[in-house]
Amino acid sequence: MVGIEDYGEFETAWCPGCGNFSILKAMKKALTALGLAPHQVCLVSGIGQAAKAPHYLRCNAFNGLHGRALPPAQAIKLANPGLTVIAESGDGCSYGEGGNHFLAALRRNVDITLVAHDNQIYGLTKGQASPTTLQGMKTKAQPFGAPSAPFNPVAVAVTMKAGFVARGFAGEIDHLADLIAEAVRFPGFSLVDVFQPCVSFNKLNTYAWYKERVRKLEAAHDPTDWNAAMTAAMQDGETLPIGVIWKNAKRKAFEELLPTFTGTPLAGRVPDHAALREVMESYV
Amino acid sequence: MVGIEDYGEFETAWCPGCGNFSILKAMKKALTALGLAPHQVCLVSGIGQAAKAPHYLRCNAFNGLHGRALPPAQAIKLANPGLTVIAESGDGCSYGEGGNHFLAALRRNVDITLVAHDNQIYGLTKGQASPTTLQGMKTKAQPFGAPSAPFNPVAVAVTMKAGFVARGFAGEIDHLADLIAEAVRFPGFSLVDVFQPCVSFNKLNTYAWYKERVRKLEAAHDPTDWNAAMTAAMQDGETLPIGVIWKNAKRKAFEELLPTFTGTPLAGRVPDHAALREVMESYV
Amino acid sequence: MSDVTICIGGEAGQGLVTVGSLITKALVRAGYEINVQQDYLSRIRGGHNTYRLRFGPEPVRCPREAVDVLVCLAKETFGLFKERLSDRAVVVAGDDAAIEWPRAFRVPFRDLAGKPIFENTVALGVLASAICLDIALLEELLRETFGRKGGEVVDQNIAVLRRAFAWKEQQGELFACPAPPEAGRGRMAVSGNEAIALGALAAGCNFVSFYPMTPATSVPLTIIAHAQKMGVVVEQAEDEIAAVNMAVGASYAGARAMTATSGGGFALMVEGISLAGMLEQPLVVVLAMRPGPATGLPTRTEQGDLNLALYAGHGEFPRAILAPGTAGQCFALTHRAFCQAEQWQSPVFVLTDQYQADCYTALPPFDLAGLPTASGPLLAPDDPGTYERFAWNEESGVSPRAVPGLSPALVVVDSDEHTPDGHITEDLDVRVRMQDKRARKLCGLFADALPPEFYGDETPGMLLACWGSTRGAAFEAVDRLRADGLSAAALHFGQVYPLNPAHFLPLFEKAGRVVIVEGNQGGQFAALVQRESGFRITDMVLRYDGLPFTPEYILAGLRALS
Amino acid sequence: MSDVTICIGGEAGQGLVTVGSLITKALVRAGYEINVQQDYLSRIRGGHNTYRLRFGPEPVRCPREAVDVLVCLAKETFGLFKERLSDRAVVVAGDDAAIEWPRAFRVPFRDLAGKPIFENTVALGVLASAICLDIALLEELLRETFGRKGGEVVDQNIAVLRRAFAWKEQQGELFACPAPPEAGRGRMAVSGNEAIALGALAAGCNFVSFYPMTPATSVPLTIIAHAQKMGVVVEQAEDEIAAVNMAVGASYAGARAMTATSGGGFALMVEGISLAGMLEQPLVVVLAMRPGPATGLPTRTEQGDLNLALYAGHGEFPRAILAPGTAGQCFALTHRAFCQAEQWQSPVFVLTDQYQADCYTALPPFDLAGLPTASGPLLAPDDPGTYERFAWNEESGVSPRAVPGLSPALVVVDSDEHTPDGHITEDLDVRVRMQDKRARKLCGLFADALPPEFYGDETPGMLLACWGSTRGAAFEAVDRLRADGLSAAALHFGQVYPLNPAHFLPLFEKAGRVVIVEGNQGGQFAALVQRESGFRITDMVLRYDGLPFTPEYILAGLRALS
Ligand SMILES: Cc1ncc(C[n+]2csc(CCOP(=O)(O)OP(=O)(O)O)c2C)c(N)n1
Ligand SMILES: Cc1ncc(C[n+]2csc(CCOP(=O)(O)OP(=O)(O)O)c2C)c(N)n1
Ligand code: SF4
Ligand code: SF4
Ligand SMILES: [Mg+2]
Ligand SMILES: [Mg+2]
Repeated sequence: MVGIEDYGEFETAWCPGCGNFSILKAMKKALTALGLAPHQVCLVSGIGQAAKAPHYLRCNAFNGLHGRALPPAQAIKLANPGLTVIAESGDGCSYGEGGNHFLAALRRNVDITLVAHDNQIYGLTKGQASPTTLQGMKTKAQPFGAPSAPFNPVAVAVTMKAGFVARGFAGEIDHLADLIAEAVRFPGFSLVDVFQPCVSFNKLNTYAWYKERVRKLEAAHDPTDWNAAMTAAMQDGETLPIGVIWKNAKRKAFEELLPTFTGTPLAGRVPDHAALREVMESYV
Repeated sequence: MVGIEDYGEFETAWCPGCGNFSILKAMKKALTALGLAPHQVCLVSGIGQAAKAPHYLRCNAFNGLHGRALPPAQAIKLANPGLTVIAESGDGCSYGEGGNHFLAALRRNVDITLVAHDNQIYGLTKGQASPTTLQGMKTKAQPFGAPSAPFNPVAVAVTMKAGFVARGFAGEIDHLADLIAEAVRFPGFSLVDVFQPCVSFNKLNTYAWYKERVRKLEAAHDPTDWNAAMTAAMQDGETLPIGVIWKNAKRKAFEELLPTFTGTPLAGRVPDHAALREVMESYV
Repeated sequence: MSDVTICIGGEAGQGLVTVGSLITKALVRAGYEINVQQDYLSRIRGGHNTYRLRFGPEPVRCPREAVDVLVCLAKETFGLFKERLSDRAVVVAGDDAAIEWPRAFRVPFRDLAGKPIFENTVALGVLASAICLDIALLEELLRETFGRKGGEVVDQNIAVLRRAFAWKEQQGELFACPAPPEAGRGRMAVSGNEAIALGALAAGCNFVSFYPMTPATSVPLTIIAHAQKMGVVVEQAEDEIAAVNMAVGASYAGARAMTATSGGGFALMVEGISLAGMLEQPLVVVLAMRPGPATGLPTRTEQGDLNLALYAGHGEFPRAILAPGTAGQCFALTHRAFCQAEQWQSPVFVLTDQYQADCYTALPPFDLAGLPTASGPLLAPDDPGTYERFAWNEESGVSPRAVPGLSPALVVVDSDEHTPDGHITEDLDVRVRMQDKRARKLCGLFADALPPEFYGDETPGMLLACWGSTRGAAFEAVDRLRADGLSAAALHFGQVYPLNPAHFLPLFEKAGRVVIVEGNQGGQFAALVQRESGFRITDMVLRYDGLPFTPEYILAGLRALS
Repeated sequence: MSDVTICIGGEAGQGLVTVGSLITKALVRAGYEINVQQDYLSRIRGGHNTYRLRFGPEPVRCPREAVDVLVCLAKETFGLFKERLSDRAVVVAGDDAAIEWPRAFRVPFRDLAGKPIFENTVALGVLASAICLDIALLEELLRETFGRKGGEVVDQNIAVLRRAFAWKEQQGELFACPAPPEAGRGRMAVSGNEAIALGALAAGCNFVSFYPMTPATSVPLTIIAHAQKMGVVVEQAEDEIAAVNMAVGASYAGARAMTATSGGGFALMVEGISLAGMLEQPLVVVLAMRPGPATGLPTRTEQGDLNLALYAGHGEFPRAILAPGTAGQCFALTHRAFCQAEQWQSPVFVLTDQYQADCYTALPPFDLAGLPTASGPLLAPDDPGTYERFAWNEESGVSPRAVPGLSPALVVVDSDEHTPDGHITEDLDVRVRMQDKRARKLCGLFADALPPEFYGDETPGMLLACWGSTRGAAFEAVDRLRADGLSAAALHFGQVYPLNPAHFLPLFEKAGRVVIVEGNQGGQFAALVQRESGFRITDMVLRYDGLPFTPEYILAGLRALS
């Protein structure tokens, strides 16, 4: 039996009060609930405050480049399908620098989970607007207010009929742990966008701000109903639904469509020289 | 008075029968209808067959890198607001390599137009799947069928409440010319995604295939009604609507939100040393 | 000369590559040695492309300038090549073509073809007869090629082929065919890129992520064609950044990973290459060069990205760069790239270029039995509980590389500076020690560096130093110099980094004059040699017009030097 | 020594930068010369950071290792620095801190502050008194800094400041303060990055696209702070690829464009830099270096990206690389970068690093009147109908650069090889001519290359050659060597490419021994010198632990050499 203590306790480089702590806690809870031993899990991150998360629990970890969590995460899964692969990074990392990979991952539907710590700000570089920063919010780099409209990752994912789309809140740890566990169980690409207060740089989207707006989806919400999902996803302003917004059980995971994919790890395979000799014959 | 002949006639490197010819014709018609002289127009493209288009009419042209039409296009507009700036490139360029810039341009809403020649294939590199290639279509690079779900640029743009979103068809030149002209007139970012048969590499989405499916939007379609727009945008399969799908007149163009933007060209400005002396005083 | 150069000119999309490949395969089956040079425009239809094929009973290492058999499928072909026709040349052209040449076959294409789509088959038949090729070889190839399209297509093609062949036979011999070769059947016709793909497969490559880019694309396409049989996961990524980061990720997870690209795509991979350096992940990158800057001439050849390969990646970390000069070396050095990448846990580049990528050669199937086995990751560490991915190693700098998920060992890697367990650190002493550990691997790569290949007079009056695809032309230039009674040699670098001066400095110092021959404007390899060995290079023959070197070009360049 | 080094240590987020900056400004207003070294961790709160400030009445060019006044805001501070304390050092710490040092002020922080948020102000007051600074200067600064927050905040701060100052005065003098300076007021306290931003503004920079990355971000942030006043369009792009492509686009449209980034971001710009080369667009790129590979040590310093800057971009095209060594040079060379970029229509890099980026210096406002005017694009070509963007120029290679939309001239640029009118071509003769035209501009950049700055004995026994931010430490090392009776000099390269050997080879040859001092592991500049001049470098002092050079480090390195 796996217990939460198997995932350890580590000192972090986060600010006291940061929403990241709760997400870390939820992640450990989810992994424990899934009954996964640390070596069965691989966390993949980019660069940012959120992206340090994989250092703060015991597991396999690939802490790559800013914006580039998803490409290695997908490749790791394809190279070793037995691993539970979770990409974990910030909003800047996932939707800014890594925006193109986000779109591709939605299209590809490899069986991994993306947990995006969405603090609506660039934390580590000290508070510039991120893709999810609300239009008009002032920062040092945007002293006249962020001029671009915010990116709604959940709505875009629903539009693209992604595998699994959920939104959580760092202020709701158990709810979030359930979401992460369900996302991991889903056989395809899962997005869990998590509202995460950044106490140092985001003075607009604070705990109080989120608490006032966040609403758990009603039990009646049917995540397989695309129209309902889209309606929930498009809500902004005064009500921000959290929960499983959309689930596309009809979509096949990428792996199922790849005939060269055998489901076994690529590591340690011996080159098949007999087959290669046949291949070479075709050039004669 | 500007006439279509002002835009010239050039030899192209396109295959006979390619949909690009019709898009070129529609572009010239639109520019003429807009009464723009060639030097008032700047076409910006990436790399691909579509991206060669700016070489085939008289105008200012910036033929940049594969996937990178939108960043220079937006910068050119900001540097010289008097220019009519149109980015023109392929589906691979605009939604594949350039996917992150597409998202950013939708969010930014700079007053430029993107005309995407969407042949649902990588033409210039000889027929690999593009982001809009239908799932399962076989190519040399995807002999088992394209494994990813296709990208629907129109639906994503509507979800993101972009400025102006339209879809045209190379087989409907006049209709397309009108769309381009309207897109250019719109004060914000405009997307015109154009179905373009590639006679050399896309044997699935042929002229006949498109003709069978393409339907002009009814006159009753209200492009300012988001639900109607989303419904139209999400149609795939047997009916593919063309026309102005969505228009967000409420959004301010990026330029209006940028207080340092004066509306005059940046070229030829003289550094304001008096102001800079005042600035330096603030460091004393 | 005992060899013959055929040049087939035509518009893109006219099928000249089909004609060319069929003749190529037939010549290989007939036992000839071949060399193919493909010049094409960056477009799909129209424009003027050529397929040049040099063949003979003896090895042919490179293209040459003169043309012996010119096949004009387009109107422009004759005009473009008439200056290059050799004294004995014959021309094959349509009967309506305005050409002036004493020895020409004016082919009634329409009549012989019946339908326009068979005109290429007519060309094939006439050409086959002109070079005294056994028609049976071509019939066999048509059967193989069109077999899938059904018997009728095959029959029609063969009928046309025979008609054309017969027509040509009636015209008589205008061309002195080369002696028939001795070599028998069983050899492959492989391009440089195909050989690279086969080399990768031989090394056990089982993960390829790429984004299409000429002239690299045929490497992944070749692997894709055999992916199912060989068990390779191949993914066309959304961009080159994804491609390289996927390859690094797959490598981390234990796959034998590769990506392939060209200049602009490689430029986008620069950050990811630095990542591979920091994570100490084996990674093979095929860089198929074409002329830059920027998009440049996307379908032509150049050796202009050596400097970029040398320094790609911010910060400092070890790497090796291999630069094959033949299809055989494309195979062997790609295989070696995987072995070195695994052994030194570093990125290794295979530098090729458009000429070599598209150049076909006749070769026996590669010898797999003789290949060393690339080592692999550690599947089951002895003491997984204490496993550390970057355990200190004061000798080689290499730490045992476990992979995640296959044992209870946790494998942690970080793009930040890290402690031996892979976790992020800002301890500056650890930083220095880790950076030294990584740097130590360069000593290993240096010790493993392949010596260059020497060819020619032992104490040459003139030594041509070259790298990568320039080998063939340089070696043949040496042959010609020596045939003219001069003392000459060539030194071909199949590995350009790390360079061990002990491998070449004595040879340079012995030579009367050292001339670097390379396909760029700046003399990048010359600068590298100067930097690494202190040897001052004063003479260079450079080419950067998009075409491959020929012996004639080198000889003219040498004349211009003196 | 007449100068003093203060070191303030504390946790990130504790406000030590605020204390440091206020003391810095006060010292500058008091007329002192200053040098600031900021060492911080890659985190927002917690961890241990330091703000080191060296000041004195005479110029102080660099940090040094020894600490004279240690302010411990965190528990670890004392332990981390006690080994570095000078003989005369004093320590400021809380009254509950466990420190053992003869001369310590044990400050009752809580009592003096009243509220925790005022503890920094206490530190400020104690520190000010300890170094004999006029309290009025600090009161003035508190008023300026907190003025916007309202009078009450100001009053409270000033009250605490006075209380702390008075408390310290009661403790008596434990520290011999340096002589008061002669220089008066009116000087700025500017960091290297601020000076770069001001240099850009002085040159008329009016377009900046960037993506945040430490330690480059403060360049665009400084420009943003003045953007409205100076009429600059600044956009935070979606990624570095967009940033560089936007800058190239803006430049095409006639803006004076810049981007700024660090290693990993620069790696992503490599393709776009090649584009600037091909389109012949002026482009200034500020590259603020930090230790790699990959993410490395994101908040520390290094000079490890010289090679990448030298060769960034596929294919071959001209560039220049400037490497300022002082804040004054940050200003002047950034201004020069714009002039050179415009004149030679090429990318020009300004290479700096984290140490210099964050290092404050006292300087009079920059002299704008004496600056040359950067030329601009051609707004109205004489004969717009026949205008060609890449008109042949057999001399300089530079073609008149019109901009689109301002005249009827059509301006066409293409990343493919192109004819003079800017349209795509595959004519291989044009290719060679165009590539030669572009290459010719390197001759102009070469002719314009700045000579290095010589400092010290004319025929030195030892010559320290350095570049970029290493200048100060190298110059002071020379001072110390000479003070010890040795013959020594330094040569600082403010431009590292192109290098003109005539500028330095005679000096190198005259010197007894040449030692390259640079902040990386590989000796990148040494290799460049060797390549460009043939001069063999055998001695190097290198540093790559993330910290800037100090004279002590260099002297220790020199001792280790011999
Ligand atoms: C290529 C590259 N560009 C920029 C950076 C600098 N950088 C580090 S983290 C970061 C933003 C982090 O924001 P986010 O992803 O939202 O994470 P957070 O810190 O808010 O958790 C940036 C821009 C980098 N490391 N690499
Ligand atoms: C960085 C980079 N990667 C890859 C390429 C190769 N490339 C050129 S065009 C193209 C795809 C073109 O597809 P699309 O944009 O759909 O245009 P089309 O040719 O279909 O009109 C690719 C992959 C390139 N030029 N640059
Ligand atoms: S900066 Fe913001 S996101 Fe980062 S640790 Fe601090 S509070 Fe959390
Ligand atoms: S390849 Fe396709 S898209 Fe390109 S020109 Fe030919 S038909 Fe058109
Ligand atoms: Mg964030
Ligand atoms: Mg396309």
